[in-house]
Amino acid sequence: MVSAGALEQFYALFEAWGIPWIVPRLAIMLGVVSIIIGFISVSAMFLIWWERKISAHIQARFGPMRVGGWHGWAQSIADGLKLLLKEDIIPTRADRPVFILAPIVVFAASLATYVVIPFGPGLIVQDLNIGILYIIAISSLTVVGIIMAGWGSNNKYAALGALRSAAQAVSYEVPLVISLLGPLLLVGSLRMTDIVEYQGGTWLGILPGWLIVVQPLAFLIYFTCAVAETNRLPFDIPEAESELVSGFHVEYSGMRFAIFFLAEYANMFVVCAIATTVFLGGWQGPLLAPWVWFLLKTYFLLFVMIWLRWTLARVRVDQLMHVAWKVLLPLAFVNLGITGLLVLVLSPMG
Amino acid sequence: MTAEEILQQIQSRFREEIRTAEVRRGEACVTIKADRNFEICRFIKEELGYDYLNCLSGVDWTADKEMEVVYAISSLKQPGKIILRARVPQDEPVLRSVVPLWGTANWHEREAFDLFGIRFENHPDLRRILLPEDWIGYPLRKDYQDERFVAYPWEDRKPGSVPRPTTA
Amino acid sequence: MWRYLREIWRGFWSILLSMQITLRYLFTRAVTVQYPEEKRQLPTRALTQHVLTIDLESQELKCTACDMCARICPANCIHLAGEGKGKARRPKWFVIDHNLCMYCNLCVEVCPFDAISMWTGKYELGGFSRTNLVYDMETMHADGFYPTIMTPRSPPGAAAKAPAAPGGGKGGGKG
Amino acid sequence: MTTINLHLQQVKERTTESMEEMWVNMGPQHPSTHGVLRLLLKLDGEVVRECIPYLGYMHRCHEKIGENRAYVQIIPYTDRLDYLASMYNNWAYCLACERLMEISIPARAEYLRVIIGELQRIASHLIWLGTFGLDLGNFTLFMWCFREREMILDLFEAVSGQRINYSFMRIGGLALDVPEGWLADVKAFLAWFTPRLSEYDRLSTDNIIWQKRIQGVGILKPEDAISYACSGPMLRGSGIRWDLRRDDPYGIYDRFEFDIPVGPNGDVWDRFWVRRQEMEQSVKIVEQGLKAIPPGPVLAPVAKKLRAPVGDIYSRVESPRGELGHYIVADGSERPYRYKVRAPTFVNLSALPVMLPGYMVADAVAILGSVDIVLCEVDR
Repeated sequence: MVSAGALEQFYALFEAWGIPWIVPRLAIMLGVVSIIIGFISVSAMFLIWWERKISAHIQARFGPMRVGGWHGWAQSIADGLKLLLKEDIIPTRADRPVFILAPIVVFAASLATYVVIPFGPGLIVQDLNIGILYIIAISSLTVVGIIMAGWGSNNKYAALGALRSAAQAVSYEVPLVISLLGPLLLVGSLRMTDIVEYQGGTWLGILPGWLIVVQPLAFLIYFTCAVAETNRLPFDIPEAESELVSGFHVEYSGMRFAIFFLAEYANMFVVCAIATTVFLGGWQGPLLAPWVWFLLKTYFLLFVMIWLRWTLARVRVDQLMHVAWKVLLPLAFVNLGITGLLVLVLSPMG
Repeated sequence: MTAEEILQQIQSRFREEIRTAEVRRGEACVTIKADRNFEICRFIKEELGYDYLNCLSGVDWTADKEMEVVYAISSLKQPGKIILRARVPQDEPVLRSVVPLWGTANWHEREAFDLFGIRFENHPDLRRILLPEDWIGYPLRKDYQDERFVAYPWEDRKPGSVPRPTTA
Repeated sequence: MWRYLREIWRGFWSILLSMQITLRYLFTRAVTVQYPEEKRQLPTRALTQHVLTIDLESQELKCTACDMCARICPANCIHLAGEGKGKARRPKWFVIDHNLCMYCNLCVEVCPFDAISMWTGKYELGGFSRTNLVYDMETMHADGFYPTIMTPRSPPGAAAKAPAAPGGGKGGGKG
Repeated sequence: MTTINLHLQQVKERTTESMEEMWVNMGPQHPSTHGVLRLLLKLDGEVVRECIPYLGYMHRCHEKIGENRAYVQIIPYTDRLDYLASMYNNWAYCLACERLMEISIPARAEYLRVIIGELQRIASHLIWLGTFGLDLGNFTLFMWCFREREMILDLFEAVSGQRINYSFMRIGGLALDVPEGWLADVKAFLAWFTPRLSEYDRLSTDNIIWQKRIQGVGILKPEDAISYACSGPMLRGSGIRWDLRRDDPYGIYDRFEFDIPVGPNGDVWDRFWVRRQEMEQSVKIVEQGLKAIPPGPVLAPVAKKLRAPVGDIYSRVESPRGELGHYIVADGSERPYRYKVRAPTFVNLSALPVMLPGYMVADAVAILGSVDIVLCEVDR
């Protein structure tokens, strides 16, 4: 978020005062983390409110209308406060350390991914040269937290949910990564800013230079996998309210539940941000500020996710596996193969 | 098969077991002795083809010191209904179960056992079904007594008697 | 192979169709009634709180304490006692325990003198204690005309006020 | 036996031992048991191996209450049996009493009973469709179905003054005639409702996830259906064209033209599709009823104190959930001597342990949903 030169000057200042080198770095880290947490909380609250309103209007009702006056905009804040104040219940026969750690692991995993999201030119915490790889690696940590929650709760429903989640995450990581490989082949870099800048031009002079234009199949596969990764309908079998009574977090209450909730919405934002970066041209767009474009595109994708959730029924476990291994994976491979061939054929000329 | 024909068939086969037999509202109503209820039911199901057990219900005839199990049997293929009653003594209410013939009898018989205390031999799983397992007594018997059960004051109420609620 | 691809396409297309209809609904009007601010208009026949109707001229209760309603009540929630003989017989006290009431309207139907009504439109009966729902003669005393089964429409004569007689049995809002 | 084979067998034994099957308690408080039903499921991973239902959490001994009430007074209690189809329960009970006491009811009352009963069937199927959508994870369908059901409830409220527990039928007819303009309202509702069905189809029937979830799941073979005396859409879903409205007509159903949809396979999809089509058929019946309804009284002159002649009767009607039977034994007094309700969902539910084994937990929810139980009626 701050240019490298300014940071060096900041560190040099502290060094001149004779303060150990760790202190300014910690201060910067803390600052960044609190900004990210602030952003996650605000965006998650907004998303929750937004989801409730959208679902309500899809179902011919109003949704929250009371708290805060205009269309219940403060409902999420009120709910968050309520969850903060609620009693934190830990079942007696739960595995206490695991039970307590689980939400933190889930949240930490989704928190860490925010580091490489390019909100705008320069608006990125750390522009790693392996940005995409980093995100994919970190976001699969979520499932560890979910399994911990399922195991630690000492509840059969939670265990079933956790096992389902593990199976789901393992299966959907594969087509997800392979679908991303197609665009990455075109770009030739794993760095987030490189990916966005690659999409600056136009295709054939009229279409925007977004990768979705040349990689629509990859986008669809990625988006499907992303919905599955975030455990949302139609792939919400780990929580499956009507079967497993909300699965792995059935025993959680109060703040710990809120953290799970927050992490879910934070994860949603991350996967949509990646989709925006890789397929929808990131911050690229005319007139408006880059970060506005980025948020607009991301929120449009989030809207589609919410819209999907309130349209579709839940799939079954075996169907979920079927979709992952027999539909998405072959298609992703086909897409990757065709893209690779084209790159191979066209690159000497271009 | 008309009700008269049904009656004739059953009577010709099980002359000894039948106590009364009549046709009412187009239904064959047969009262039998309880000791061969299973054979009669099997005859009705397999040979007469009435394979649909609508309802199985117990009745407590305290005045006669008897319990009754009423089978309402019909068929999805032919018209005609059979009301089959099997009477057992009240102090020893035991019958053969008809679960081997009709799966539906399972829960109906459990219900009759639960609420009337009629026991069905050969029943695969004769437990209480509606009441808790540790309930004492059979509530639908006419002589059932329970301090929680308040009889409805129908005949004996007089205007102004027993004002239960207090005024606000 | 062809079947496989067609199946995928069918799935994709059916999901798009479903999404199209939910999107259309996103922009339709909500049917919810925001209760404390807006109130639904109840039909005339809505069964609500009991009321003991009065003769509009003499302002006296029509009830003669004949005990018919108390006898028919399946929940046994009506209790009353009368005083006086013959035509002058009137209830001494009259208690309905609304905690038990099943809203079957049998007491109203059985009343030979048209003396009790449930078509009052008073449906906000909540209270903080169960005794709030035990009504005595004072709380049930009608303050004007209330429709009953025998006189379902409007008060005889314009002078009487009709506190709760919303018009016609309309089927409520649509769409 | 070679050493390797012996070893393999040991491994096999050990795995079957250690592959523990897990007993999971589904209910009494579970979002998909539609009330307080407790199912004990033996799970092998995700697959259900065995199912033991436990009932009675809502038991209030309806039959004992009935034995202590006069015939008229039982009517409000019948509402509380199947509270999603109260009108039909009223009708079934009143019809049993009328048959027992040999009362014939006026023509207008007959027509109104059919109109109201079929509207009730639509309402009941709507709520079933909605909650079934909820079981499968589709919340939107639930809300849409509720919206249309609310309109039917509005109609019923205009008639009886109540939204759920109507107590509207009486022995000998109806409590009241319908208010002015009500029949036109019904017509307007039908005009609004028919296009909505195709919207539900878009969201559910045509949707591939919906189809894949319920096709080929929870198969109930016709012989099992008969053995377990299943009725209503459960029986018709198993391919048996049996509907009491046609096969043992009561009221004036023999004057109406309607089809009886059946499903060939006996899976959840067939039960769903049967109910979905029955809504259309009910619309058809209501339309015919609206055309033919005569004016006149709605309540036959009956005695204030009803006494039934000594005898008994098993009377049955086709409620939205199946064969709703009333077995009444009369001893000549004002109260029934014995009063038994043959609840359709009680009987249909008894076939659940046959249908569940071999399917997954997610299917268990769908299968249970397809039985369309109302626990108040199951437990009585």
